[in-house]
Amino acid sequence: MSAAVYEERLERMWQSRPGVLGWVMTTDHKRIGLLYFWTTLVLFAAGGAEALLIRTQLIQPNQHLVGPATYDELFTMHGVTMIFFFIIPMTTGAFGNYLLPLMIGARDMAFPRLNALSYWIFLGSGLFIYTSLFLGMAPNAGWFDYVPLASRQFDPGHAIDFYCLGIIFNGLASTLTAGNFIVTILKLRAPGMSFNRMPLFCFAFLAASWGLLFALPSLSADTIFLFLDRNIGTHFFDVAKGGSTLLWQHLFWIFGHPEVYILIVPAFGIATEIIPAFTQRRVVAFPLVAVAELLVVFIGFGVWAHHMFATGMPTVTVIFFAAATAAVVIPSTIQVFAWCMTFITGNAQFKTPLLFIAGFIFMFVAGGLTGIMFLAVPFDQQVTDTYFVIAHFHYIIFGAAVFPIFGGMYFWFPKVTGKLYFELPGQISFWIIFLGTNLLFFPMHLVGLAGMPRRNYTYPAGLGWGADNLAETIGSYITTVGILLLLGNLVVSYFRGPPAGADPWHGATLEWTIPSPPPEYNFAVIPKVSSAYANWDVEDREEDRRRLAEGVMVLDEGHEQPVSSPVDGWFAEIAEMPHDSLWPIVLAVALSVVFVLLLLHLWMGTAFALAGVMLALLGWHGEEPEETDA
Amino acid sequence: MSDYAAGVRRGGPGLAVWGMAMLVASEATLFGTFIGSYYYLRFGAQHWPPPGTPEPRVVVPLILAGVLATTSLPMQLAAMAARRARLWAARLLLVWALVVQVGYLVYEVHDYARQLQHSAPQDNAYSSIYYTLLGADHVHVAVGIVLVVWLLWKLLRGLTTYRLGAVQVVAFYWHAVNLLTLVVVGVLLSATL
Amino acid sequence: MTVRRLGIVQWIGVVVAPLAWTGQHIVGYGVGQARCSAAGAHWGIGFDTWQLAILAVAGLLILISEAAAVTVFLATREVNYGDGPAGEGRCAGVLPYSRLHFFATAAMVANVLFLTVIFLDGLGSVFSSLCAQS
Amino acid sequence: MLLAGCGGRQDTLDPHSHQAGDIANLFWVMMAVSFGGLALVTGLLVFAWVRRRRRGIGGDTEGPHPGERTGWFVVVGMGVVFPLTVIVALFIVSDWAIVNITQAPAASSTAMTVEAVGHEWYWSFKYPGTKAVTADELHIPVDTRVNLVATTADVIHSFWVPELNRKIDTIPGQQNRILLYANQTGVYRGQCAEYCGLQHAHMGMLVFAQPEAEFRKWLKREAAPAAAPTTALERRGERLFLDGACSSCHAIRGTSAKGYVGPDLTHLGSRTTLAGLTIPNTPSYLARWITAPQHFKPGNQMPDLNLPPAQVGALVAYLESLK
Repeated sequence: MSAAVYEERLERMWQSRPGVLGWVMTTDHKRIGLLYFWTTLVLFAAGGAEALLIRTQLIQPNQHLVGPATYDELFTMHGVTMIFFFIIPMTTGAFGNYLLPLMIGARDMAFPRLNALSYWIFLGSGLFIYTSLFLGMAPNAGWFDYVPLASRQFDPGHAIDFYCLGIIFNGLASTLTAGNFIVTILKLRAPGMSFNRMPLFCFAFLAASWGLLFALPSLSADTIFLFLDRNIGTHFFDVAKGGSTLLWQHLFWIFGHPEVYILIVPAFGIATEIIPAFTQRRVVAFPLVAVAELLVVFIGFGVWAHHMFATGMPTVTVIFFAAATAAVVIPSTIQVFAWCMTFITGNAQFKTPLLFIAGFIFMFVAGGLTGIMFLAVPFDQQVTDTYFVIAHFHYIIFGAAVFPIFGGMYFWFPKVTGKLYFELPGQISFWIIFLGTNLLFFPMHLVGLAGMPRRNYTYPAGLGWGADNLAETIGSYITTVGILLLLGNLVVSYFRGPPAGADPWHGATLEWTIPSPPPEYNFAVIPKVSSAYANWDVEDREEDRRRLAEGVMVLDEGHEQPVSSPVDGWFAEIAEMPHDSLWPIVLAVALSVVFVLLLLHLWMGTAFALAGVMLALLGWHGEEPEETDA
Repeated sequence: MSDYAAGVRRGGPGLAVWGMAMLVASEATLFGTFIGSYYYLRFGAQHWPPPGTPEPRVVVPLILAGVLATTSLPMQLAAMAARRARLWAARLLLVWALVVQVGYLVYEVHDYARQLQHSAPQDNAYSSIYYTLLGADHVHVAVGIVLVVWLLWKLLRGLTTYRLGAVQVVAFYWHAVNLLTLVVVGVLLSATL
Repeated sequence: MTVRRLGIVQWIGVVVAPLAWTGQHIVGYGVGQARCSAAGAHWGIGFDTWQLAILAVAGLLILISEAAAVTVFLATREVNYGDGPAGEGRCAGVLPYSRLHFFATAAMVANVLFLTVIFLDGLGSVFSSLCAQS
Repeated sequence: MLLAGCGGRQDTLDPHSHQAGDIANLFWVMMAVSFGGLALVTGLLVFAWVRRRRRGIGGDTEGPHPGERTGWFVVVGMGVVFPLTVIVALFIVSDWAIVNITQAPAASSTAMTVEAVGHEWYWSFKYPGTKAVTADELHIPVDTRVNLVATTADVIHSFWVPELNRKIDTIPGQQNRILLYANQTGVYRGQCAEYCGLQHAHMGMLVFAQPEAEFRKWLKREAAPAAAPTTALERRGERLFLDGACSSCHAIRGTSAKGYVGPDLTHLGSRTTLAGLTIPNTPSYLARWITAPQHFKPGNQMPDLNLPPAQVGALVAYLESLK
């Protein structure tokens, strides 16, 4: 038989239902990735609109565009949206889902139906928390939601309950995704892809997934405590009854700081894929970069209390977190210099994606250096809760997390759509965004040092804050223009762009070995891997073609997927992957009902809804892969 | 089908077990956070438990936790029996485990209700964390029982590789829950020291 | 040294140091938290003794870990961290040297970092005035 | 229309104490080093841009990788050894040395104690050992080590006067302390730095550092009960205050007004600002404040009372008489 015949068989085997039902029931990681992409893009727009309102309110002293109540809701929702509903789902949900299986030579995630469930839960939680905005009871105590301000006494009504439940609900989705990624990366790598031959992208997502898996429970516990305090009358955070308000802060930041690395490490992963492609050179010091991506998350678990240096903890305890904060710098410096040296020793071509990565390195170093300053406890205590901190973490989160996301959008656009984007508008969009963000965030350093605190809905004149704030607001408008140009470019390219072919960049990893857009079965033949830059190992790719012609390792008898050993990628067995299913969305709907009823204090109803959840699970596990009794 | 067919190795920790390992890891972290909070509050308190709040009983909970822990044995045996395709053995071992587990839960829930008559989570921070931690553990036991029941129901209709995986996974879950229970009981009893 | 043994040594190099730091970080912070808390003030915790003790233990473990990493690194020096046996199927049978080399290289650098940190906070907590509010 | 600057500034880089000075110097050093680092990395990127596109896409990606060895040296040297050294040095200087200067002062090392209590949304200041209570405007003697105890009446606030020292949060159930020291007479602006609700933005404070004698005089007057009203208008104002809604929230020592929701007004007339530095303390502003507090500070605890202008006038006359 010829290659075409095998491909045609796989096509029939893996094709999903036509039309809407195909999307509702899909378990295809590529379709789920796209669903994530579009959803998070919408939420990004929402968070961006909130940011623009904030900046417009602060354009000059004593403005009253929005009142204090609205302003508090705006900055709370901006934080919650950008962190929980844009960056995490965009990196893990969209990029990770779409690309990870392609990079490790797999045909899907380890748990495809769980993957679909993650998306539908994420969608439910997004709708849940944004309902609060339209009901005029949006969370208003900041994304950090400190007690006692968030306690029932000082914040009656449903705003904070929306926060607690929304966060737990969303955390559920992220936890499932994280577990799914970890198992996928450890077990579904193409035979031969031992740990040292795994693309750096996968190290980054492995690190981020471990981070999510171990960080989120702390936040869940915290929000559970708060929900109980508010609605049952417990006293976890009630000082009068032996509780502690600092307990909230500790639990929140035990999640909250690893969170920061969870946001940027996937971006590192994206960078470590774009750089080799546009320098045509393997990343310098591969093992150090790989371990750095894991280390930054691991050490990130030990720095949480540096968000609490001003709470009057004993110096002897503060020391530990300052030291960890010092340590967490090194993995980043390792990566920065590895990237730079790859730029230099390779032959860099500054096309749009690489421009975004260069910009990312600049922003990341700038933000990282101010981050180092926070290990100096007295200085931290001086500038914490001022705009200096906002400047720092926006350089990190916008500069170091969102820039690579934009770069990645351009980089993988040809793979996903089969079209090339237009280069010149792409480069222009980069320069607009780069200048805009620096104009937006750099003055925040100055105004922070000049003493402007965070979370003020307005500020008096005469303190020397006016000019900086004006510049920031203008910068925010410029940035918006750049982002719109970027999206416009991609939309137009989708319809008018020239065909891209399978491998327009001579990319390094396995996704470039298959057609664009990838077929539903991803790989007609499970690829042979003997380095982390598989697409550059010419003889391996020829071996693949030979195998396909001979039908070796095509696995076309059902949804077949090889499973390999976690460290050395030895071929272990062939797993039968599940087919499309309606149960994920059913289960997600049932869960949404649970959370709505909890919000309304309908405890009996909640019990019934939980029963519904169980029935859904029962139905889910009724779908067994057809096979004979063992 | 080439050297791969030769290399095919069934068994070992399959994907399902790995999945359960992820769940257990995240649940264990959740309990770790609860326990951390317990001691954080404890350090901040002059008297623990506060005056007027009864100390937890020591003997009975310890014995019960020990008894529950023994169910790890039948669960593991059931998994092994299932692997050897001994369907009836697996079913009986699961029933053995189920009886003990249900007995444990019934008593504990009754005891939980009894304690609530003397002190409530609304009393003070100690009671809040005490009842939350204990309740969370009971919920995990209850979920485990549901899983075993579901497993038995599945096994009524024969054994498949899928169901074999299910038995292994549920056994894994129970080992974790048993360990968890021992830890939680130990933490709660540390208040009496 | 046999490949199998090298494999074990490599994991010692990778895993022990991070765990040592984790332990020192949590216990060290916990001791401080306890010693300076309402309840712990009466417990008579010998703060400095505790800190120096855990510092010593952690330091020792990390040195062992580093030694292990160096051993594996030297034993596999001739291979590059990327190549090595194809490792397809069970046929390969041996651990890929490249993997050993990869992890050893990474661990050698990481462990130095952990060693620095534990000395910074271990000694720092001893030098700073006990339970003074920061 | 609203208050400009109000005397003091709150610039972290314009220190007026040993503590703030050390912190500022620390910053300048760190900033210098940081700019060096940023310049280095930017330089490397520019260098890469200068020697870009030597072979172009599809170039030889299989063969040996030129400069791998150099790369390793740079990564280990500039990426590990150098930053580690710098960071260890910074850590020792800031967290072993300077932290001892900025942390809570030893009990014996201070000359006097002041209690700062954060409320939604104003500061009240007490002088233990005297009856003096004031709001939003803290007076301290210059060149004197003052032990400031920061507590809260409700949520978490943060006491922060950047030019004198770093900030300290007010945590429920905690008695946090910092050293307050001014090496020069003058007015220093401060502000609540921890988000505390609707009017977090209008929770400013002023610290007046005065010569010892002047301070003693002020404290003596501040500790005394309110002077009895003299003119008929003031007496009418007092009656309105005591019989009306005012006294249920505000206290005026020496009268029957004992409210504790709002600030103590015993010597309101001696203050330069109102409502957490929102407006200056002039009769006209006070009148407008009493008429429409929600206009200046939406969401604050004081309701719009819609008093007739005549009554407002009387109240203003009385309150401004409380020097």
